[in-house]
Amino acid sequence: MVYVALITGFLLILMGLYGALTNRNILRMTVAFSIASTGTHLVLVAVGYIPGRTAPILDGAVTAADASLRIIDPVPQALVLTAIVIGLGVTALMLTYAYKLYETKRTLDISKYTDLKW
Amino acid sequence: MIKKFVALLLLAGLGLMFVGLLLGFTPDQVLNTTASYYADHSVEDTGAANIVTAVIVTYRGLDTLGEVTVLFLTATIVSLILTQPRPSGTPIIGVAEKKALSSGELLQTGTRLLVPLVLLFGVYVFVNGHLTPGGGFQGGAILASALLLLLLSDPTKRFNHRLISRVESISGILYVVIGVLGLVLAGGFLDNRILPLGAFGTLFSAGAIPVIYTLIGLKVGAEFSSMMVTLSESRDR
Amino acid sequence: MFEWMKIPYALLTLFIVVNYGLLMTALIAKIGARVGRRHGIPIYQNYIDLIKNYGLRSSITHGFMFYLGPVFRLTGGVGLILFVPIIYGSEVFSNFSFAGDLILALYFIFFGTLGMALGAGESGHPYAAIGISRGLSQVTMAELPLAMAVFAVALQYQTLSITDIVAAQQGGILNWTLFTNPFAVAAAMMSFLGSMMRPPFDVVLAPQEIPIGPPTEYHSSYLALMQTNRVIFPIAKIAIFMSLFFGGAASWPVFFLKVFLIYMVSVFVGVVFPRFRVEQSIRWFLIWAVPMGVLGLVWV
Amino acid sequence: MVSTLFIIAGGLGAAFLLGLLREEWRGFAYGVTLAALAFMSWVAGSWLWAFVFDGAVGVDVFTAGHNPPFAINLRMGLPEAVLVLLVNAMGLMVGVYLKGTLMRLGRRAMAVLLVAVLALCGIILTRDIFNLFVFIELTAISTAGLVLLSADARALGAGFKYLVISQIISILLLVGIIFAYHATGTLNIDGMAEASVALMKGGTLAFFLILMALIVELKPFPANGWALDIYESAHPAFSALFSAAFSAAMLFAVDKVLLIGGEPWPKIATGVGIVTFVGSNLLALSQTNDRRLLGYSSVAQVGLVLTVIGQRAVLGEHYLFVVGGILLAHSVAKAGLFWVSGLVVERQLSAWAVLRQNPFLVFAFATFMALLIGLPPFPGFYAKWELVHALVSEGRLALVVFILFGALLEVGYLFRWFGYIIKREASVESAMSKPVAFLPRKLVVIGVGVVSAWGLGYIWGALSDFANVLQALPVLFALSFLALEGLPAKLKNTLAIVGLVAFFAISYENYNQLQLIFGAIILIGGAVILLASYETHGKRIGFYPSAMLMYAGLAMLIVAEDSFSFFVAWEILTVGSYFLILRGKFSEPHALSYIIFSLGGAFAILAGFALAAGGAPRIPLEALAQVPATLAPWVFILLAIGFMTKTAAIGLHIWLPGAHAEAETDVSPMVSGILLKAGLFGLMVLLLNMGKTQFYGVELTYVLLWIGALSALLGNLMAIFQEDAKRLLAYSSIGQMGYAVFGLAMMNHLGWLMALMFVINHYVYKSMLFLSVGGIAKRTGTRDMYRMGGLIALMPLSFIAVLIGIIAVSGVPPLSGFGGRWIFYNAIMTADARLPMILIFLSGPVAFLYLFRLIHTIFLGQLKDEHRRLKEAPFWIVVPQMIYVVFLLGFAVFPGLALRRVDAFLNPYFPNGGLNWEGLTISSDFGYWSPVSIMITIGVIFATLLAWLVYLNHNAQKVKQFNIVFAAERPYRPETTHFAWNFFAPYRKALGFMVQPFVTQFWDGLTGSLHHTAQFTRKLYTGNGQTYAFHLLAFVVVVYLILVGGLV
Amino acid sequence: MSTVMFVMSLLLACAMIASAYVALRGQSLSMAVLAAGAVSLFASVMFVLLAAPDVAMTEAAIGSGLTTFLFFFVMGRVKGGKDD
Repeated sequence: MVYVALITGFLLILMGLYGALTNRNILRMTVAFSIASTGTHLVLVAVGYIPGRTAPILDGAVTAADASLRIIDPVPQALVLTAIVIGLGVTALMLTYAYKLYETKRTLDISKYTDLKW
Repeated sequence: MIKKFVALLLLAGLGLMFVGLLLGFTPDQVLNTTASYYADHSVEDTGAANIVTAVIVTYRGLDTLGEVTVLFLTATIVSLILTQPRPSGTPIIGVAEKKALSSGELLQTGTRLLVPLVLLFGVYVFVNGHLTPGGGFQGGAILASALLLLLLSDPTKRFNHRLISRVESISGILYVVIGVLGLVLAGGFLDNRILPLGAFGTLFSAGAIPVIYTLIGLKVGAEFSSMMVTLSESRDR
Repeated sequence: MFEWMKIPYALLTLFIVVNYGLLMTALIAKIGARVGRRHGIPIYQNYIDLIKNYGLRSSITHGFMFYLGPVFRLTGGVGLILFVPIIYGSEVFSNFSFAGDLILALYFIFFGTLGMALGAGESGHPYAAIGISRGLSQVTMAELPLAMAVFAVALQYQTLSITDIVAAQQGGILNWTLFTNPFAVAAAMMSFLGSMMRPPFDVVLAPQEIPIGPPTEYHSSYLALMQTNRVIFPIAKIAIFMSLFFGGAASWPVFFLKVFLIYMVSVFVGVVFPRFRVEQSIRWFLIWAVPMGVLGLVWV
Repeated sequence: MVSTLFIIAGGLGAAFLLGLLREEWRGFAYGVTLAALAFMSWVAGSWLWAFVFDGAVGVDVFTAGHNPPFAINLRMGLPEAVLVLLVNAMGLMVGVYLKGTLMRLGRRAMAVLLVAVLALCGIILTRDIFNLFVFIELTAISTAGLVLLSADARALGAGFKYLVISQIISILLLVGIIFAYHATGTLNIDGMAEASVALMKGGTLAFFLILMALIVELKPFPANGWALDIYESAHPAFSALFSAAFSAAMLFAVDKVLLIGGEPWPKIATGVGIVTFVGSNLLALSQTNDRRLLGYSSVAQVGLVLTVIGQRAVLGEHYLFVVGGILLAHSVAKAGLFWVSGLVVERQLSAWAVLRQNPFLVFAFATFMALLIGLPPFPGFYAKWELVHALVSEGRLALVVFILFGALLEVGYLFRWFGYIIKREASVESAMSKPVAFLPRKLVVIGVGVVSAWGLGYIWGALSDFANVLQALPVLFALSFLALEGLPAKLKNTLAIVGLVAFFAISYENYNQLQLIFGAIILIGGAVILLASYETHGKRIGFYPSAMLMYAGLAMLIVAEDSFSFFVAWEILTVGSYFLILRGKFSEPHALSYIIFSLGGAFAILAGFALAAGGAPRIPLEALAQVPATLAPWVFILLAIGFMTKTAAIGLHIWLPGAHAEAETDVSPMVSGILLKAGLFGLMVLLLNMGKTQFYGVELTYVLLWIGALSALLGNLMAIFQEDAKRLLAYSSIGQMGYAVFGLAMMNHLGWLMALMFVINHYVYKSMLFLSVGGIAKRTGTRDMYRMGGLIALMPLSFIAVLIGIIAVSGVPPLSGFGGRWIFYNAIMTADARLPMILIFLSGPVAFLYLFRLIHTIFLGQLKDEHRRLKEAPFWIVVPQMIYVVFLLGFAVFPGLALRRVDAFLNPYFPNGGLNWEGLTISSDFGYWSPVSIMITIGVIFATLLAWLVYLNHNAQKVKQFNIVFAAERPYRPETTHFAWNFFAPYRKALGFMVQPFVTQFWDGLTGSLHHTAQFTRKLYTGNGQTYAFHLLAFVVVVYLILVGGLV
Repeated sequence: MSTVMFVMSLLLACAMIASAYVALRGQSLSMAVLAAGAVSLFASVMFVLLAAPDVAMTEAAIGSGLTTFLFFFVMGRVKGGKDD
């Protein structure tokens, strides 16, 4: 299952990047990136997974004493949490940019925004 | 066509690296040092049942502070961009915008009913962050979705920006202050042991974690709301 | 080194050289005329010209440098003859050669040229400038083989002293540089042709310029000074060549003979060749004389 | 000390606080922002103070009350303190600079600025890899926000491109981090470094991804189009921050992370860095937009630092000194330049000419430029020295070559730009916007930049193992003129003369004979030339600091005892003379080629010294003799090339004619008469110590002999075809220096004596001729000789000077030039090589041609109508000429005064073949020469004949100008009668093939192809954000393939 | 570790990839955004399988919820969401 998640994650990253590289529409690029970052999250979580163990929450089933034998690695999860939030921030920013760009030239085609070059 | 081909070629290269990563990867069978330390010590260190929360709020508190800052920054920039006057000389978007859809009666009534519940649920999620899955971010997102509901039901509704930004700022400042208190009163910046750890597994336990998560929840909620509100109002300006 | 007696000796040298020069140039002109089946000038014609010109009074000058031009010119000629030991082995006729060696003589040649050119330049006459420009251009190229030849000779004898060079050539005609280093001598003689202002290298004095160039502006006593130089200067130059390449002269008769013969070389060549334009003569020197000089240098 | 965390907490707290404020309270918000930035700077500063003065040691700051690796920790050490202070101070300055914009945009913009600064601090401080990621994301997002401070609508596009890039970066980084964590079980950088042995195959790849992500943030060439777009369109104050602080922080991050990796990684950093450095500098060549150019330059500099970071192992304990020097210099300089760019309204480089309205800004620009390039006394200079020495000692020669080549490109475009500032016409529009642009607040910020630049220079000097350049007396004296700029020129001139003479007086004791000759020429000779400067009026801003800097360099050069001080002096004199040359009216392109050749030469010298040093930080110059035989020829070649750029040996000469000809009247003699001698001095030092050196069986002095001879011939040949009097003299200098090089290369006693005599003679007569011609040009308003004529009557003193000068140059007895020729002939008698002599033989008479032309076409011939009322050249220009005339006559009679000392000095080095000085006659092994006798003989003959002529012709009247007849008519217009143009036409027909501008064509072709490459390559940057994403991925993939292919 | 979970994860993976394909190649932009949201949603289920409930919640709330809405807000402003 770990491998399934990993491979899916990598595939999502590649698909997302492919979309970002080939779609000229700014919003579609943003969508593609959000898919790629979902893929990244999947990879991160999958790496921290240990087959057969449970979530790193102590309750009746998992006590503090045997936690280190029962739970999976909490660190990747913490990282992913941060990454998700940051990803949202960047996506929101890209969207705002898209809107603002559209306002200046009335197009979402990224190849039209080449006033700066060389 | 060439572009797609080149893209595929490059991604094949990247894929090669990923394959390399996969081939070199063997899932852990036991926790590594860091993780097992957390598993073994987080209860006595922090008193939080949810180890992920302990990691996020305490051990890697600085990350979380940064994360909150990211949202703060994004919200600020979004409103900075959208409230900025248009650069001179750029065409103004035409009047052809669609009229705001008026939502149905059902939705409006439903919203009125639902919003307090959603808000309450959000608060529940972040105050219990140290016990159960969820926490400030999830709770904050839920708070924001309450606002979203309001927005959907009445797109022309005006929100009190001052209130949102006050909530955001005050919780942000308090978060920093708590961090500094940790530095002064306890073992370091963002140390949660400025408050007693309390009885393990209860609401008022785990030191400052619930407080911090509450602040995060409020702040994140405010930031999400601010982002959405600015975006939704932008066209009217 | 210097004694006051040097001064009368020097004047004696000058006297001999001037008279010899006047007679020789007249003789050569006469020979040239006879070859051309003309009668030619009388042998004393140069004396008449010279005295006449010294006698003429002019009240004209074009300016400071114009005035000084002939003075420079003649200083160059007189100085050159005095810096060169004329008669080998003669204390009397070594004159002021103690002041410097071969290099002094070679560089002092330019002194008069420079002064003359400056003087003519100030006349304001455009053809004067053209003549100077051509002359200088040609001379620079003519100098090159000479310099190489001189260097070859100096290397050969390991000295820069003219007296020592002559001394090294004593004891038989085969000791002359002419035979010990023929290439250097050939190069030097080609150079000599170029510097004598005779055909084929006389474009400097081309007919267009002669009547209206420097001599026109320079007349009467100016011209007299220049005429004096014209008899001294070539002899002084030939004296150097003679010393370097043809064994020098141990007595006045040998001196007269060798100078005359060397001078005749340029006359003969002039009769045979047509006149070169300046760039042609430069190329001629580059193609013929310079390789000779190189060979001469390598030969040593 | 305050905890480091307060930097972050303070910044964040203030940023959050800003949200509480009312939108209208902008002034208050601004105050809070500045206070926060000041507080953060203070915290950083107090740490730095503690490290430097209280001997504090670095501390780890734990968070959350737990030890790393379980909780995030920060580290504060000396480098961190420096960088954090840099970042914060930069933030504060940018805050001040941006007041207008921030007040307009309100508290939100201020909050973004605060977060940006604290995020940078976080990047620097944190020791946790994921925390690093968070801060990098914060930086990226705040960048996207700050880009919008710009009024330029295009900034929006640039910001979006950056977001696209940062998305890809964060994906790479996250994947890398998680696999690295998986491999090592920790997120702590130091922990990962300890576990690096445990990095398995997957771990290596993970590390690769992390490193690539960080490196891509550093804008590696060619995956950096997005950054350039930001630089071009963002607000200059932000660009300052982006260039200075962002790069510094990211470089530090790379430095930290490289700890984790093992063997091949530093090589990758170096490889990427050097490609970036050279590539970006190359592309910058063809830029016309100022900010984009600065962008390219920033990228390039960061590449250089990255290169150095990769060479950490080589640099050892000097690592921080070198990398810090380059990085800080880059940061301050680039920030300063961006700030200045905020004052300029238009964007093309030539519009910067408006800076001339404010001399302080010109000074600021010069400071930043020097700082960036690494000229003394700035940190980059020391760093460059250490770096090259370290690299060479490890045999990384190719890297040195690339670094120096890139640096030379940088020199090219920066100095070209400076030339625009000084020389180009400021457009009317920009001039009108002056009151808006030159805000005092912004000037203060720029002033802070300038002060910190010099402060850094001082600090680095103090830190270096060498003498502090800023404590050298001559340099201080030169720099003190900067403070005196307000005084009138005449007063400053007096000070300068007194200073030069006084310095000679105090140094006199310590000079050996060789130094004495050069010292006298430089200091006393310089003072004599400065007499001519009394002619100028007003304040003459810029002249004295430059001139004195040149003299300072020269004075330091001749007393230099080790390679370092020699090189310092060399660069100082080069820079000073550049500023001096640039002052000429039309000298912009020539000054540029001068500085490029000179600094190129300087780099060759640097490499040569480094090669000779063999690992030592510097060597005494005498130690050049001990260079191992395998290296010796290379050292010889490099040093000789460096020195010959100054002597303008043929092939490296193309800068000289323009530079000397277009310089101001009193500058031409300085740069020709004095400056060129620096090259000769260098060659002397080289030859004295290294002597004959074989290179694959070729005797290098023999090669020098040929170069000298060719320079002599071709320089002279080119001189005769010039119409411009000063150009003629300039070409003549090439020829004269050729003679001197030739003399030195003969490597015998008399050859050296001749060269030294040339040093003296050339100084005297070239200074004299340049002054004379300069005075005439001043009066006639032209330097074209065919426009003059007949000036002898109007300017007799100038005429006498030229007459004496040309007699001396041509070597006609009785003046001192003859002495040179005489020694020359004696010298070549013992020299081995004969063929190059031929060229020298030819060049002597050729020299006569141009000299005659000089005097003829100016002074003789027909006076032009428009010149009839001219007066003699200005008094103060004539005075030094007359001094020279007297000196030349005296030197002609008593050459022994100077030459005997030199002769004696040379004896230890060349015991054979000296001269005998008996009585009045000087004799060698081959000939003899008696200057006094010659002078008297010629004088007597001359006087006698003159008296005779006067007797014969005493009442001669001067006739009217046109009292001549030619072609049967009386001329009436001087133009038609003055034969002067193309004077030596037949010569050109015959020998013109030798003066075809092959060399110029060669260098033109070279620069042209560089430009074409740049033009072509920069098309890579299409401006399309997607293309940039392609570049980025391609970059990563290519590096990966190189790595896998084992090429590293 | 049960086979059920494995099969479920496989199914989820297929669903995600299919959704991603739709998101990248779908005709309308709204479709693409919705599909991207679906990818996120499937991912959050996957997170539950991977014993990461915190992440699952976050991904569901933020990744598939808020992000999608943000997209729609902007698309509403920009040409009504049409492709060009």
